[in-house]
Amino acid sequence: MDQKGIGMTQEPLLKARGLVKRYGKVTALNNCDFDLMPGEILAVIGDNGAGKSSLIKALSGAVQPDEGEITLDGKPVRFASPLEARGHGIECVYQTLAMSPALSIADNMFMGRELRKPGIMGSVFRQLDRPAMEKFARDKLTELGLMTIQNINQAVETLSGGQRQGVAVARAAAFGSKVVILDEPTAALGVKESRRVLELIRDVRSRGIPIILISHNMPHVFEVADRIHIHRLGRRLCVIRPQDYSMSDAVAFMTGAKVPDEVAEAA
Amino acid sequence: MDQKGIGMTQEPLLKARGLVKRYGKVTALNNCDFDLMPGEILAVIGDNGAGKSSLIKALSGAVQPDEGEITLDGKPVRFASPLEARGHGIECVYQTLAMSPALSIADNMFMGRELRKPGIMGSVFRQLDRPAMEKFARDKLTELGLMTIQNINQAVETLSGGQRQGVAVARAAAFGSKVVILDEPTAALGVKESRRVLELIRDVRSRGIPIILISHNMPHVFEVADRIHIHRLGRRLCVIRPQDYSMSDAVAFMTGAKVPDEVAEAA
Amino acid sequence: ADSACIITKTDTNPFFVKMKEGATAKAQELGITLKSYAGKIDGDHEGQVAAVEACIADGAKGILITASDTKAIVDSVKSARDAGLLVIALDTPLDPVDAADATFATDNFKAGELIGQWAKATLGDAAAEAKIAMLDLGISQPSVDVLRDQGFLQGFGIELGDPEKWGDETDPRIVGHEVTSGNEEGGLTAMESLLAKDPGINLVYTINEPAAAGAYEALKAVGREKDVLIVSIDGGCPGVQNVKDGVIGATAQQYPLEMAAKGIEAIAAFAKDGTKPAPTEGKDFTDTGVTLVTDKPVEGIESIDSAKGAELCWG
Amino acid sequence: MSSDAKAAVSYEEGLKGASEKVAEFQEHKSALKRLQHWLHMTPSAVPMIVLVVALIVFGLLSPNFFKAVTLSTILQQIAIVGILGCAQSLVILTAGIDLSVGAIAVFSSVLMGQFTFRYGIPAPLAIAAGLALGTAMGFANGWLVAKVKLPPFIVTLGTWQIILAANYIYSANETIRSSEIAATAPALQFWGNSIQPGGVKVLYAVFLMVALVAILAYVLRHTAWGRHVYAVGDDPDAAELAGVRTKRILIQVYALGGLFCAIAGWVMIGRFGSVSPSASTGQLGNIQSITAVVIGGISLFGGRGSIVGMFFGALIVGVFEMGLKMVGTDPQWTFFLIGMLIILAVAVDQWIRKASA
Amino acid sequence: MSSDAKAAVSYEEGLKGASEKVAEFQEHKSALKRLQHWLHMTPSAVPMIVLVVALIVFGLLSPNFFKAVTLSTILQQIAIVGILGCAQSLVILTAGIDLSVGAIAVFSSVLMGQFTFRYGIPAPLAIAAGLALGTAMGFANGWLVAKVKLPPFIVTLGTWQIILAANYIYSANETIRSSEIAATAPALQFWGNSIQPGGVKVLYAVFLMVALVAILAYVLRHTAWGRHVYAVGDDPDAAELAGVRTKRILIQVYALGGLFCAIAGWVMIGRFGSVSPSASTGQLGNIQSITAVVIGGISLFGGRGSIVGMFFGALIVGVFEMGLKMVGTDPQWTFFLIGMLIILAVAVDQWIRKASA
Ligand SMILES: Nc1ncnc2c1ncn2[C@@H]1O[C@H](COP(=O)(O)OP(=O)(O)OP(=O)(O)O)[C@@H](O)[C@H]1O
Ligand SMILES: Nc1ncnc2c1ncn2[C@@H]1O[C@H](COP(=O)(O)OP(=O)(O)OP(=O)(O)O)[C@@H](O)[C@H]1O
Ligand SMILES: O[C@@H]1[C@H](O)[C@H](O)CO[C@H]1O
Ligand SMILES: [Mg+2]
Ligand SMILES: [Mg+2]
Repeated sequence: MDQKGIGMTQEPLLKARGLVKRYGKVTALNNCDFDLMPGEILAVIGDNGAGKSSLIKALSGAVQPDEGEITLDGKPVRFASPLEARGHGIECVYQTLAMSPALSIADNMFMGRELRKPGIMGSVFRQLDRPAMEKFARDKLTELGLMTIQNINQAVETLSGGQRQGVAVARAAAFGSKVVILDEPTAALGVKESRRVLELIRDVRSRGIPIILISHNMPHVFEVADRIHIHRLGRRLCVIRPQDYSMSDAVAFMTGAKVPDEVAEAA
Repeated sequence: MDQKGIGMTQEPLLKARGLVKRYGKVTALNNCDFDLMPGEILAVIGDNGAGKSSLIKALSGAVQPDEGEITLDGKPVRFASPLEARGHGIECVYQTLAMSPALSIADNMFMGRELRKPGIMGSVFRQLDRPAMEKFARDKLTELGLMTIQNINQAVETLSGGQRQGVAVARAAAFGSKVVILDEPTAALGVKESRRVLELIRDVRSRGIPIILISHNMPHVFEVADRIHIHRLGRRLCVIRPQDYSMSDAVAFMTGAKVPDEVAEAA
Repeated sequence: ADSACIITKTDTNPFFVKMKEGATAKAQELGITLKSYAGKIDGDHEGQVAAVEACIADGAKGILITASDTKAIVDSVKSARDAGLLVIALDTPLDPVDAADATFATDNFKAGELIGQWAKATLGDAAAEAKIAMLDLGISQPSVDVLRDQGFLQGFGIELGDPEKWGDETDPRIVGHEVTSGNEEGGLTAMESLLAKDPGINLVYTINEPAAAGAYEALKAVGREKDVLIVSIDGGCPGVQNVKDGVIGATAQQYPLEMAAKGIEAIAAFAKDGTKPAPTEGKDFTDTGVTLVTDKPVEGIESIDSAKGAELCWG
Repeated sequence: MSSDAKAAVSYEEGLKGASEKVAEFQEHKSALKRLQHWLHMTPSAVPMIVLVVALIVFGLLSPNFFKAVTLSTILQQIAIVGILGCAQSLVILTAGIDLSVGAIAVFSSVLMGQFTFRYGIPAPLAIAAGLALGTAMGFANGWLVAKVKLPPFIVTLGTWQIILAANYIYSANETIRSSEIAATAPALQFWGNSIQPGGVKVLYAVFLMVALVAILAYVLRHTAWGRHVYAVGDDPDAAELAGVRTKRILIQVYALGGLFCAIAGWVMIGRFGSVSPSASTGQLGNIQSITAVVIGGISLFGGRGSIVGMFFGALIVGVFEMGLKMVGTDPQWTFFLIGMLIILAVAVDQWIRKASA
Repeated sequence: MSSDAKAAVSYEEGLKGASEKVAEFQEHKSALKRLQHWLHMTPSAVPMIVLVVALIVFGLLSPNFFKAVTLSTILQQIAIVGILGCAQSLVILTAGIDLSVGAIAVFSSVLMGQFTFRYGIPAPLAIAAGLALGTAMGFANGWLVAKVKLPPFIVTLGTWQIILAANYIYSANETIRSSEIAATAPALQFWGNSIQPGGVKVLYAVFLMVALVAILAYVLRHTAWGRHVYAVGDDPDAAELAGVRTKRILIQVYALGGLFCAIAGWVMIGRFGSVSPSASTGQLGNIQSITAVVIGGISLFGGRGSIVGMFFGALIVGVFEMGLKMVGTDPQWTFFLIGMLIILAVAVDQWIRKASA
């Protein structure tokens, strides 16, 4: 298990084996495996309800799996909460976003990592540096091409669906350190904004940080992913490289229209 | 104004002129026009925050515009609530879905139009016909290809993002009568499920009911739309036919990269 | 016209309602404007302080007060007197008594003692193995509650623990103390509970007559209303009627209308020429008296019958 | 369809032959799993378990506890709270709260009594008038909540004070004595009658409470109206958008709540014998009913829980109070321990749910 | 990148030259618009307006009302509710509720008094101990809410009873007299001192209340901790996912609330002179503070509102009560009218917001 010696790319950074998660009568994860290699963009695709969100929730501590184990950097981990996972450098944009509706964009972006004023106003009176936080927020949103946000002090609940998603993605990208997980980050985004998110994903990878990207957008997936994890009926069906298969194949695998060779053999 | 005599296709079924909606400092609709012709599929596209959702909320009574007027079938209307709009046959799937999280799928599909048991159990004791409602719900979801829903009595809050969206779309399509409005109905859907929604949209049109479709998915829009309303900065920039322009043009218009000819002339 | 205030503990208890009515009638007769205040619940000391402050700010000539907290109110009373108001304690003496300019009150300990003695005499030999239910007012144990309870126990010949509180007695004859809020509902549930604990109860002390009526309903429900003795305090007209009907064996009657009328007269006199009332000879307050009302008088304890009690009753 | 659009979705070719089966997985049918599932699906199960445990504990502590008369006394002591709890449950299911329940009950009982004795109206008519006026008070609450859009807490905090004050003013704080009522208007005391199977007295009021709980449980579970009540409490905006007449439902819920309170007022006369404007229910009825509702597992945020749970909640409180008294706890300590037990009951609920999640 | 993926997004060509300007629109700067905007952005504006109207009305109705002494009396009457309101506001901002505030205040004051007089501890030490114990009671509430995940209503309903009963039991219902305190432990009465500019007495307690409101307003608005309090009340799951230590914040909020209550207990000694375990704040403090909070425009669902609004809310109630007393209204009519005015105040708030939306 001394993966440090073997070299970066051999051993998965984040690995899961035999994950099971049941909700009452519903089986969301059915003995699911998972591997994320250092520095890669790993796409996760699958039907609605296949268990993709459940998988990344289990990885990021938002739910506790009933069975199975997870290792990070080769060491077994068990996150009791998303905060613990964050403590280990795992930053996640959930499908349901996780923002405080009544608070402003800047408040939300900096939640838990606020900037304080310089000097004694900050150190003694602990006053927030609002102008700095607002400027940072505005810059990040501009990077994403969200030019329609007119008032940076708007409450998040007043943003359009896509604007809200943009804020969440900007937050994860800006602060992620070890693993960034994005659950359908472009679902509500426009053409321009989606494109910027893809660029952002590449940026993050170029900082050496691996990314898990869940998406239903096949062209996007095939464009940016290094490897594609195909999820079906609560488990990993297979992992493919975008070079080796067509989008049509991938769609056939995930909907059960075709069975990938390895799996067909194994069965 | 006697549009009945002139024939179906001449006069818009649903029309708006000069709509303005401001939220405090934010202008969401800036003197916006809108026309929906009988029996057509009208796509509405635009950047995030362009005001698309605000527009259809104004049309369906979910918000009251500050200025401007709306006519339905040539008669001026003012809907104080979505219920009033529904009374006029306008069925809408909102971007935020509008479901009761703790209630079951069937409860949600039939909310406000429940089926009662036959005989005195229904007429006197007003007992719900759960088996019938559950069967109907299961059928509609199967039509949409949502095969991963294992338990039809699941609370909606326990559904995956895409499953939830599927339920909302199935509801509107099943019960819509005069106009069906869909705000990004495929945003969270998988490849298979999105395809089914497009088919459903065509089905609805073939029943003679016009549809307003908001979407960021250009291929889908160009595939199904009869006309495309391009929204920019809170107003209608232009309306194009998919035959006349390329997707690339449409994207250029909505992001301000190009200005359509009519508008350039008018300006 | 001169104005005066009357501040009662609550104005939901008929006792205070009648007291207020008496004061209002007298004030009208003497041409005084009377404003009335009350605590929100029994024991609402803060509400009474706020009322005193309002009276001072409003320039009243005098205050009649039935204090919720006899020690704590002393400060407020002092500031009123410093501001030149005449302050008269009604029903409940302040602690110390001379904190008020005058006091027209019932001796609540004595009221309890009277019914205790009567109960003991009535039970005769059976008193030695009596089973007693104590239906008190509330768990905060306001002073009337303690005085009446302890007075009763003393009168009955039971050894008191700390006379400043009830519930610390060790005499096995006491089945238990329960609180009633001084109304029928509380009296009923308290009695039900004590009966469940010991169905053999044969003597019931009650803080006031509504609680007694509730206790009677509970006894009636188990068919024991005839062989259990209920004693109470107040002497309101419904209570006296209940003595006549045999619901209550004996009650100690007090005289709120008289307290109120005397209080208003004193304020009128003070407003006219600054004279202050003098206390009853030999006492540090004007005792408006308490009388035992029963249709089964016993030797050695002075009492009146229910017919006479009905003439004197207060509403 | 434009040709580039067609090209862009060419990968959908892969859909041909996609599976059409609804996903299924083997279930592990161990007894424990099934117990857990049942606990999950039955919101009233946990309060029931707490209740049973409480009964056993007190049965062991006090020899007199497990007698029929004790248990029937507990039932009759919770009859009023149980009926108020029905009203409170309805309101809380819509994410509201009703602080005025006790006040409406007391004022209704006073109205019934005074109509009979002050104006000489025949008792059945006076009762009908009392029920109607109680409903009207509830309606006023509902109107303010639904139409003027005021927070329920504030509305009923206000009407609580208004109704209680009106009650004292109107009644002039006069009690109508039990014997008078028995003599001239026994209909007022109807629910105080009892049957005595095997010598154990069970009040009509107890049957009424059970019947009301059962009816309400049916209505909430099996009618459209009941589902709408849940939907309104769950997410009022969503319910409105989905076609529920949110305002109408709210008004109906509060008005029905008012009716239940007035019924409770009528039951109070039967139970206490007399009509007293200063009955403690006016002050404490709201807290008592809310306690029953919350111990019964109904969420104060609306939309979740069952009326049967409320019934067990009321029973739990009744059993605790009676049990502690029988064990011989001092009133101050009783108060103290009931505080502890309220917290404990809900903690146990929480713990079982967690263990079974 | 596979070539079909590239083809599928070829329409993105159209993005070249997309506009990079943040959208802007002309604003209509009419005075009315700006007033509306201000009302919208300032949650404490409406209670302030209601307050001013109330002042004017009572000034017209009662000649004695507009005297400095009356106004300073009102301020000193609301000092305790105002401080309890600070605690209540904090808790309600987290979507909780604290029914135990009054009980904590009374018990803390009793502890300070008894420590001094029963055990002979120097007053400043006794005060410190009382403050610490009040904080501990709040901490217990917070621990149960955050760690055991019990509903705040139930937790504080329980601790309310527990603390109040403990208070009576511990104190043996004994009041400590003002004169004794003044003689041996004047520090206990510190907040009852006053300055008298121009003969009008203003208690230290009033300054303390104002200072506490100001500090809390600053903390909530301008520190990270304050934003976290709002976030927890807004959507606790989202806050947790976003990196707020929700549990810690909750515990801190309740503990700080306990401290504020203990301070209120100390102020009670100053204001009333004596230490009384049966002070009605124990029973009524919760409803009074909640009333102030809600009239002040803080949402009971958490996450919205300002502490300054609570301050105006407390003042509104104080002005109504004093005003009605001076006009000479009967107590029951006063309760009746205060009930009306609670509803009216919030209705006006609602109406102004609607008109300006
Ligand atoms: N809290 C829950 N309780 C019960 N069932 C749940 C819960 N959460 C998820 N499920 C079920 O688990 C299955 C997997 O859900 P999940 O959200 O992981 O799907 P997904 O692959 O992310 O789908 P999508 O693409 O639509 O987001 C679904 O059938 C869903 O109904
Ligand atoms: N309640 C509100 N309060 C304030 N601003 C709002 C509110 N609702 C919408 N807005 C603003 O109005 C503008 C238009 O929003 P809208 O939701 O209509 O956009 P959209 O075109 O639907 O965007 P998307 O594609 O992201 O859904 C946005 O700038 C948004 O911030
Ligand atoms: O004397 C009065 C009455 O007896 C009342 O019943 C309770 O309060 C006391 O002070
Ligand atoms: Mg998902
Ligand atoms: Mg939108």
